[in-house]
Amino acid sequence: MPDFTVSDSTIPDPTVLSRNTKLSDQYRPVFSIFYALLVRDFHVYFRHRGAWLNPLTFIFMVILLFTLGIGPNATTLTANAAGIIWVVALLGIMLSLDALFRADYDDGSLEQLLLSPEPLYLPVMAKVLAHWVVTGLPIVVASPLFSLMLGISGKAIPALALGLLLGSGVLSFLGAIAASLTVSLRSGGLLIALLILPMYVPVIIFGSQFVQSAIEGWPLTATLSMLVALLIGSAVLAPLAIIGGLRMSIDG
Amino acid sequence: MYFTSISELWHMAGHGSYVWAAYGASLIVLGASLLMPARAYRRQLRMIKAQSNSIDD
Amino acid sequence: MPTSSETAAGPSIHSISSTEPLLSSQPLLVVDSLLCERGDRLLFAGLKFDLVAGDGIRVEGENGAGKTTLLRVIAGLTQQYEGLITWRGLGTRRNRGELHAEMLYLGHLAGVKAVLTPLENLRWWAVVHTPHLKEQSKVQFTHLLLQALDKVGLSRFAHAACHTLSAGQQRRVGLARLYLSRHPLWILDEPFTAIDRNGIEQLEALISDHLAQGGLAIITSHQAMNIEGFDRCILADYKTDYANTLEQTDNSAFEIEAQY
Amino acid sequence: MANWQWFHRLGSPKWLHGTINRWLPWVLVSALVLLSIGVVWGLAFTPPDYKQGNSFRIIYIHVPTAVVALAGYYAMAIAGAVSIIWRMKVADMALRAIAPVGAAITLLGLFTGAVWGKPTWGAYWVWEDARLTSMLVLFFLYLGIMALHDAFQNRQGGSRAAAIIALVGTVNIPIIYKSVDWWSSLHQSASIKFTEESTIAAEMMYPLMVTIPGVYLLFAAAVMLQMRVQIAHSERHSRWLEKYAINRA
Repeated sequence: MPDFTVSDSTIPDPTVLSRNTKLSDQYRPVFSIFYALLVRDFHVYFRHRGAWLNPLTFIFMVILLFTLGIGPNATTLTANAAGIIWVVALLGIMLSLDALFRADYDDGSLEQLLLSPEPLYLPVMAKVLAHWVVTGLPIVVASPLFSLMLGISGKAIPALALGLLLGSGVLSFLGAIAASLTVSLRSGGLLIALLILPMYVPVIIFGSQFVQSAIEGWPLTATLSMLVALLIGSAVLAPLAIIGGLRMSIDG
Repeated sequence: MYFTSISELWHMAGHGSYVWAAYGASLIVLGASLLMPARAYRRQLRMIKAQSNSIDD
Repeated sequence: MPTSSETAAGPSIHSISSTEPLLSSQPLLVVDSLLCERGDRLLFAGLKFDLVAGDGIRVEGENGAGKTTLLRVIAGLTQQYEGLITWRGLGTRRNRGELHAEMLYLGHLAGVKAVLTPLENLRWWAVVHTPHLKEQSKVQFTHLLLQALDKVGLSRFAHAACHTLSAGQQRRVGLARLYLSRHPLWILDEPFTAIDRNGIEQLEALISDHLAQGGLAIITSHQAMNIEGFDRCILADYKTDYANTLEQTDNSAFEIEAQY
Repeated sequence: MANWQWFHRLGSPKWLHGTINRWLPWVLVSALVLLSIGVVWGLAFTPPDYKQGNSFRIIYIHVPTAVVALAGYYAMAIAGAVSIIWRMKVADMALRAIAPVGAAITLLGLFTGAVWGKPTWGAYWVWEDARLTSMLVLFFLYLGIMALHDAFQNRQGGSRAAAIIALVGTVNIPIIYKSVDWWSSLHQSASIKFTEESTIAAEMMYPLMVTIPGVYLLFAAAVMLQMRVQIAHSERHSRWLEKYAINRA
């Protein structure tokens, strides 16, 4: 007879539950779920190197293509550097979004996660955060290299890094909404771009303007505060849409 | 009427082509957005009628 | 069927009978006038059954009849249905948390990540679905997980990546959850597939004990199951065509739904 | 519980089909009347603008389409919210009906804006014109919703996904519009000034007061027609539609 209780366990043998206090009321382990999912996703991502290397190599290659296309003349490159880097970073993050929920959807763990009795706000936040650490953070860390390649110098290099740090967060959160909506579709990739690129307009405008004003020495506070506001807004509101999207996706 | 003759209305002092192009496009787009669903509805009803006849007889 | 009075010194599945006597005859799970469509094909309509504590039901139907759909509807994974499902008297469409806190669902997909090891797979699942285990120390928690893996004969593979295991072994990682679970309601979709002989016997014993302690089970299975006390829900009985159903269920489903 | 009945009846396609058939002629006729009066008035009877000459007459179709395009997206978001909260099929149908009509009207707005730009600013596409650039983004938002509807085989999934992205889009539209305005003001060379309100004489504005409601009503009529098509499709098995189809011939 399989024994549910473990003999030497210290589990408080739950007294008989009265009709209205059900299992869900007794325990509130929301943060431990957040932490457990974060650890799980790091294990998954770091088990195969491709996860964080691919977006980075993509960005280096596209910068190379831009340079070949525009021509090596330094002044034009530097003049367009901010816009190029931001668009390329945006595309790099967006292309990696398709895999965000797809692996979980295919092996059924997404279903098990959505069956959690606890609200899904934090678990979804954990998944997007783990994905950001693997795609957004490497871009921020490598951004000085992009600056050198395109002739950005001086104070603009840390500005680009800070801008990308804030902006990549917004890109991940908004992109995760589109990823959650298209996870059940075979042709998800392109549809994610079509859905979410219009929402990226403010990030591109304020992000590249932030770097541009750093290059030309203008005051940075206006664009910086907008980037911070965009990050806070998307971090707080996006999970709600993502949960709706995931529940719809497994509903199929 | 502001314009004295039809031809003046057509030319509109040089801007006629732009103005009539804009209004022509509006006629086409707004007209299509009304006619296409109307036709689709009639076709769907005919299909239902045909389907029900085939069941009855 | 445990009496509705205090349960005997049975194990601590939080038994269904409660302080004020919940009549064991009062159904916990009620499914009423359920209608499901797949594309524009009507799967079933007017499906109806209810489960009291200790009841099991087996859903039968040929492939494509909607067995999995029915299980996913009851589990709350699918919202595309007309009709009413209540758990402890609460409509499951609006009160999903109450149902999911007391339900374990095992679908076709075992929900096992191939990159992780069985232990890691169980760990994150246990944190999400069996919070009471998380209450104690880390070592104790890991010990419980290893014990569950041992019961399904995977203790030797606890630290091997799942993609090195066979399909049957990966499914057993999913089944190990049953040994950790204290959910009253089990919904198992084809639990016996890809498992060897003694695995099946062990699982049948586990399910019958679950029922003995006042748990409920909804199962689909192609093989014969020798567990007594199982009702049968044959989908073919509820199969009708559109003509006479839409008119009649269209209204009834709305009326009932509005009350819960 | 009784008062819920009408609300749920609101959800039944048969009731909606009847209502559309009752109201459609009125909406359609009044739209065409309003539009023809406004257009004829604007084209033939108002004096030209002293600065832009006759090309300003495009305003009588460009401004209404721009206004209705944006209003259409918000209407879609409301339908989306209703379909998510109360799960009503009618709201799904409305959302599915508005998307193509809204996209068509936004495209018309872009075209008329570009044609108006040529004689006024000398180029068909002027990026500094924040209104035109934002309308282009709005057009892509509409395309995203239509693409999402097509991507899903099961209609319920598609409607749910489109409702969610419509709501997310609605939250983003003000931010997008403001950031494009800020961007265009930042890059505006001295020669092209968009920001200050164009000073068109009052009596030239009157035809606008007629064409704007005209385009609104025409939009409503087009959406009703689209919804009728969807009802005919989704209810093709039902007997009431069969009876209606037979005695309608």
